[in-house]
Amino acid sequence: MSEHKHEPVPYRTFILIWIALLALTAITIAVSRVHLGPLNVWVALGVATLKSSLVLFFFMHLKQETRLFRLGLLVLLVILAIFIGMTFIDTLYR
Amino acid sequence: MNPLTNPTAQGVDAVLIYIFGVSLLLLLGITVATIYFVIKYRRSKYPEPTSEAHGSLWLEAVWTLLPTLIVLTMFWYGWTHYLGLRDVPAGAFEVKANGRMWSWQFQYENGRTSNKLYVPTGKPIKVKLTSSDVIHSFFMPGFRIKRDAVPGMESYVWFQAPETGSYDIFCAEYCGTGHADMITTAEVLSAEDFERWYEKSAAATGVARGRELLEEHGCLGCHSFDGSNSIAPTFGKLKGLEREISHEGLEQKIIVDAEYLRRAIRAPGADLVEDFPPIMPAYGDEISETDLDEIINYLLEGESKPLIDGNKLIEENGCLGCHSTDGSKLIGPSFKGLGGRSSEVKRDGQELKLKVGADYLRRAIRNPGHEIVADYPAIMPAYDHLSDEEIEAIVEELLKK
Amino acid sequence: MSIEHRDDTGDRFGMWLFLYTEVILFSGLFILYAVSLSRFPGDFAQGSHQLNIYLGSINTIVLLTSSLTIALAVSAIQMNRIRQCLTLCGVTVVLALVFLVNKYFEWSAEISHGIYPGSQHLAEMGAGVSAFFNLYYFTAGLHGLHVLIGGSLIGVVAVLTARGKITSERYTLLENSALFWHLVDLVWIFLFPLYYLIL
Amino acid sequence: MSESTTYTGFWQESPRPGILGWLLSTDHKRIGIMYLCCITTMFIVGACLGLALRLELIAPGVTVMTPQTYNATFTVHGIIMIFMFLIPSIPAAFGNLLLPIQIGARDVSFPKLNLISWYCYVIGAILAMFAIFGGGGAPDTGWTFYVPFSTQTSTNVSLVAFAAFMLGFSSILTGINFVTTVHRLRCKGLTWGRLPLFVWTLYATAWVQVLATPMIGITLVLIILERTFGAGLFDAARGGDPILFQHLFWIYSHPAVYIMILPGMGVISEVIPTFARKPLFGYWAMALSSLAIAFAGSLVWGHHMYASGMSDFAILIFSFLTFIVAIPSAIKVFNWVSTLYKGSIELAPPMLFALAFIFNFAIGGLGGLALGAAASDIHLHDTTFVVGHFHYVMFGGGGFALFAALHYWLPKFTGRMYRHKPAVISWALLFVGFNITYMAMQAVGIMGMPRRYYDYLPQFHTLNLISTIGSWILAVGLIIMFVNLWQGARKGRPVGKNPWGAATLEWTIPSPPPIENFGAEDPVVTKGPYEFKGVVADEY
Ligand code: HEA
Ligand code: HEA
Ligand code: HEC
Ligand code: CUA
Ligand SMILES: [Cu+2]
Repeated sequence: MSEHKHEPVPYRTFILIWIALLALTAITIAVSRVHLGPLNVWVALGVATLKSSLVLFFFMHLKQETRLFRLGLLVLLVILAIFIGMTFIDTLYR
Repeated sequence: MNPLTNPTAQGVDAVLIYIFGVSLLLLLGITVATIYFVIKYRRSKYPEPTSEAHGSLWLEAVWTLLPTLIVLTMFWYGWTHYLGLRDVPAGAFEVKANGRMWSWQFQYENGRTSNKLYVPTGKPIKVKLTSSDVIHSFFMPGFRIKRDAVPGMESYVWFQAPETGSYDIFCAEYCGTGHADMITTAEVLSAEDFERWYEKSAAATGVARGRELLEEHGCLGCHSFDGSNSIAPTFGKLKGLEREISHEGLEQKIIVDAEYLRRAIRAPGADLVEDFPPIMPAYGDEISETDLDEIINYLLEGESKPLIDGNKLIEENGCLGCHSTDGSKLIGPSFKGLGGRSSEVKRDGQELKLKVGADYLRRAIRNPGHEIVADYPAIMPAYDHLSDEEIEAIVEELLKK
Repeated sequence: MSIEHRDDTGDRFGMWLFLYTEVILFSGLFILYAVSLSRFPGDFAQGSHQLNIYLGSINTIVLLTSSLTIALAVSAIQMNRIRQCLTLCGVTVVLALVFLVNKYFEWSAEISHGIYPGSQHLAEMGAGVSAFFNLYYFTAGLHGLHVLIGGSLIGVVAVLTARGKITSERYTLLENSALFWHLVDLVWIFLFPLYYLIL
Repeated sequence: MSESTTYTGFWQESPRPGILGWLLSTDHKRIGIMYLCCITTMFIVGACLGLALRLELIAPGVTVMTPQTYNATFTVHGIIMIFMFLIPSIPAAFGNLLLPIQIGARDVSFPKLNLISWYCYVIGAILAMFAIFGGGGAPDTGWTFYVPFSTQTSTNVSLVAFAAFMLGFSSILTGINFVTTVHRLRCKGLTWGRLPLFVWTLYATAWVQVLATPMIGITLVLIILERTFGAGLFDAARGGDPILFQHLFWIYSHPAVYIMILPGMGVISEVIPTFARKPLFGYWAMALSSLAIAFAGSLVWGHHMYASGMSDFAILIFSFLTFIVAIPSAIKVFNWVSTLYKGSIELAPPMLFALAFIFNFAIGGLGGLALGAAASDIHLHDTTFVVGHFHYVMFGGGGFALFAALHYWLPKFTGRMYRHKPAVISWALLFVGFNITYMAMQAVGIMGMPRRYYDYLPQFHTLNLISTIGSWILAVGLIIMFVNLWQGARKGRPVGKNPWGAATLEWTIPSPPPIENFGAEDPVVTKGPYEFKGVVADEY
């Protein structure tokens, strides 16, 4: 049971991440004004994924945690993909 | 069960037999091995184990691969035969089946509707399924087909009956109180019989139009004529009845009349009969104005002759195959002069003489084995699938003969 | 009891597991959303037009900022800057309230237009639009509930910090509440484009 | 042994005296015992309802209850048996009792959360009882809550859905606790390769609890919202889709069946080596197949929907994956049987139940194959064959595993041994009664009798009658078993540390275990869980 203590993250890093998040928000709003058809949704989701990884890895300290935490997240994402994907196997081909 | 010479049942049965067969072998193998080991290596004989094996890669590989192969064959076999259930042969005869609480209504291409599914032999039949309230499921065990009828969606099943006969249709998706009573039959007729039935106009069936409409629209799934109020108020003696209803939450008393009945059918939510749940669907376009008048008229006035045609039932149920109406002795006693006749019967091994009356006839149809008429074999089937009303109608006719 | 066991990593791991369950909880609604979107793309765009993009964007900024402040609060406690930590927690709670007030105005405006689950107006706008707004209300409602819970949690943690129960030696509770708050933010990061920006 | 007759371990040692010492206890053993009591109560209630169902089906037509009562009865029977009995049974009761001890820990990672989880369970159970017996109409939707029926019926569906939500929450908290505990609190020397199989299966189960249960949570919440607001989430006319509800429901409820069976498989994997005195055959295959079942189990939910109107392509995929899940189960069965080979086998009561488990589970699981194949499922779906299938796996599997666990570990936790002869008699009655009841049920299902029918056509009568008679034999067996266990726990002969000669950690500490399990010194593990060399059984 090894104790794993985090170094405090400097304020500066967090503020930079915050600025990046705001910038991405601006981008996603701007892109949504351009008509790209179904691509709009994918762009929006892509940006959202980018934003959420910033939050996960920095704000939520995932970067500092052990491998176990990242493995857990991976399991979650795989399961999530299965749940959504396999539902579409039905609805798309009905 | 019915003889299985129809294509859908043959396909499904092949899969069932394959899977059950392989399963039985596997089960047998496992059970025999277990029992053998348990007896052979019992502790009284072997106080210590004679092996310390932790495993064997080779064996593990075998019993990973073996089941994999077995299940893959099962999967493939099951899937290909499933496709057979989905591919409707060309030129199929189409019927619509609408499920609702708690009856099926079948609609044919010429507009004819019925509660039983009438189809010709030898022709593929495509049944298109819809539902007007909750999910039901159209299940014909004799043909191994089943499919849900989902509100807002259309699906289908197909089957083909090589022989005439009557086949059960169940509702297999739970749909409320009357789920188990959502049973009907598919009547497979010869091509000529079917043609005759198909062309016959609805009026010629001998049943009042109003009554027929009530059946077709499934009203009798919830309402009865016999005074029982289990799910919905009974239709017995509606005319002039005083009703406590709640109208927009307010309770009031009204007298049942045509105006009220019209509202109760078109907009059942507006006036709710006390103590009943608000589950009755609103009937809009599917009942035309004229039909509605027929229904209301029937509900208020009823009809003078028996609701059900006893003679027709006697014919339909094959009674005349064994009984004559002209006094001649066939397999069973003749119907002629039945009412008031006295008859020698054997009950519980004891012989007695009794007078034929309604009570006796009811027993004789429901439970023929109970009393056997002297000199006749105990072969009459029990007609316990007939409803009370039907039995009554038959008895009434028999007593007249 | 006798020997106290302490396992901060374990506590954090437990919290992450809990967050996974939250993600799955929301994913149920996202599945419904995704299927409906693929079925009625046009109607969804039409529904999305009727949402107020300004209020939505403001709320996005509010939540992102609150995520920053609570992250900073964790750094502050690690560096034993209790006062700063308390201020940052306070700001986070205030931002949570701002979010909710904002949402309140947004919803009242929509409801006054006759748009709410089961309304007559919705039914007239057609199946796809109905589906859009039903999902919008239920998803945003569930998210709002989480904002409420997260905000309260941070309030409680701030009180504990002020009382000296949470220190630079022992701050897992603050860290875990912060994790919960970030999850609330994460959900919104997806919710916002999916409901406000589909055009 | 004279001290051990008065020694009572965690039953007496407690920071708080009396009933509060239980209700506020964070000791995993006390919580486990509290779970066990609740679960047994729920089982008895549910079982009596099951008996009533069989009584109604003794003959066609209405026999002992009205159609509406029948519908409510099977709904309540299913809800109780699944959410209140089988899902928490082995994980929450025996998992709590044993998991920390088997990994050499003092308690679970979050003892307080553990107690909260128990309270969630109790609140959920009380709410459910209230919804069922508190007037207003017991729910009549079936345990599957299919829309649109469940949003239309006027019975207490919302309340029971909320109750199930609470029960799900309880299950989630237990899952979080167990995953963390297994990762963080294993004692020195207890590597992953030395974990008892029971721990492995609990670990796999806990992941399923964490990742699948929230889905039923949101599904139930949607039913409640739909019933309150009437928004039309699943109404086709308003953009909804009733089949989508079935997806959400089964996304949880199929993995849930593995929550029910995996820990049971773990129990069997403990019992069989002990009574064969031989290491479990294929340890890693057994451990990994548990994880494989847990993972693959989340891929196959669509096999409940072949007849629902789902796309044919989805049926192809789901049917294929369903067969894939059967493989790890098959591996387990083969490994259990080969553990017996060249062992030294003692047919003690736990072993008898374990062997019965293998037989019943094999029948149930092989029946599952007939359901997994698309063509045959079309015929068998929603017939009593399905009912037979899941009683075979849930009762014949999960239930019998629980009975094995009771006979195996109760002496550990009560410090007393039940009588063996009545135990064997009850086992025989249960085994025979069980197979009569459900074999007949499966047969009548193959003939085509739909499930959830209070009434049936005459051709189904004989088999239903046989099934009902079987259920009475079953009832007698159950009563004998419970009475025997109860008497054993109260006044049976005291047992020592290790009556069965087993090799896992719980058998190295006194019976019943003391409050912090291992005293001042944490244990150090130096060998695998099934190395019986040098382990001596205490006399009992
Ligand atoms: C403990 C619970 C449990 C378990 C473990 C299982 C296990 C399995 N189940 Fe079952 N199932 C239920 C509980 C369970 N089920 C419930 C509750 C329902 C109904 C819900 C409802 O509608 O109310 C249901 C319904 C159900 C259906 C839907 C039926 C329908 O409604 O149409 C299907 C279809 O595929 C299915 C399949 C399977 C399969 C393939 C397995 C497999 O995991 C089985 C694997 C096991 C074996 C294969 C046997 C052991 C191995 C051998 C003997 C070795 C030899 C084997 C091979 C060579 C393969 N189950
Ligand atoms: C763990 C799960 C579990 C268990 C153990 C059981 C146990 C039993 N079930 Fe259960 N059953 C389900 C889970 C379970 N069931 C589920 C999920 C459904 C589906 C519901 C739905 O469709 O929605 C179902 C449905 C179901 C049906 C189908 C209803 C229908 O579709 O029409 C039937 C019918 O016979 C039935 C019967 C029984 C019987 C006879 C038992 C017997 O094994 C019970 C044996 C017990 C006894 C006979 C009583 C013994 C008495 C005591 C222990 C009292 C002792 C008391 C003292 C000493 C004080 N069950
Ligand atoms: C799903 C069940 C169901 C079906 C199908 C159904 N009804 Fe009803 N019906 C009810 C219930 C429940 C009530 C009592 C509550 C109410 O007034 O709405 C009722 C009430 C009525 C009443 C008022 C009776 C009285 O005693 O005041 C009439 C008339 C009626 N139904 C006619 C019909 C007709 C005609 C049909 C078919 C075209 C039909 N119903 C189909 C359930 C049903
Ligand atoms: Cu209709 Cu069941
Ligand atoms: Cu399943």
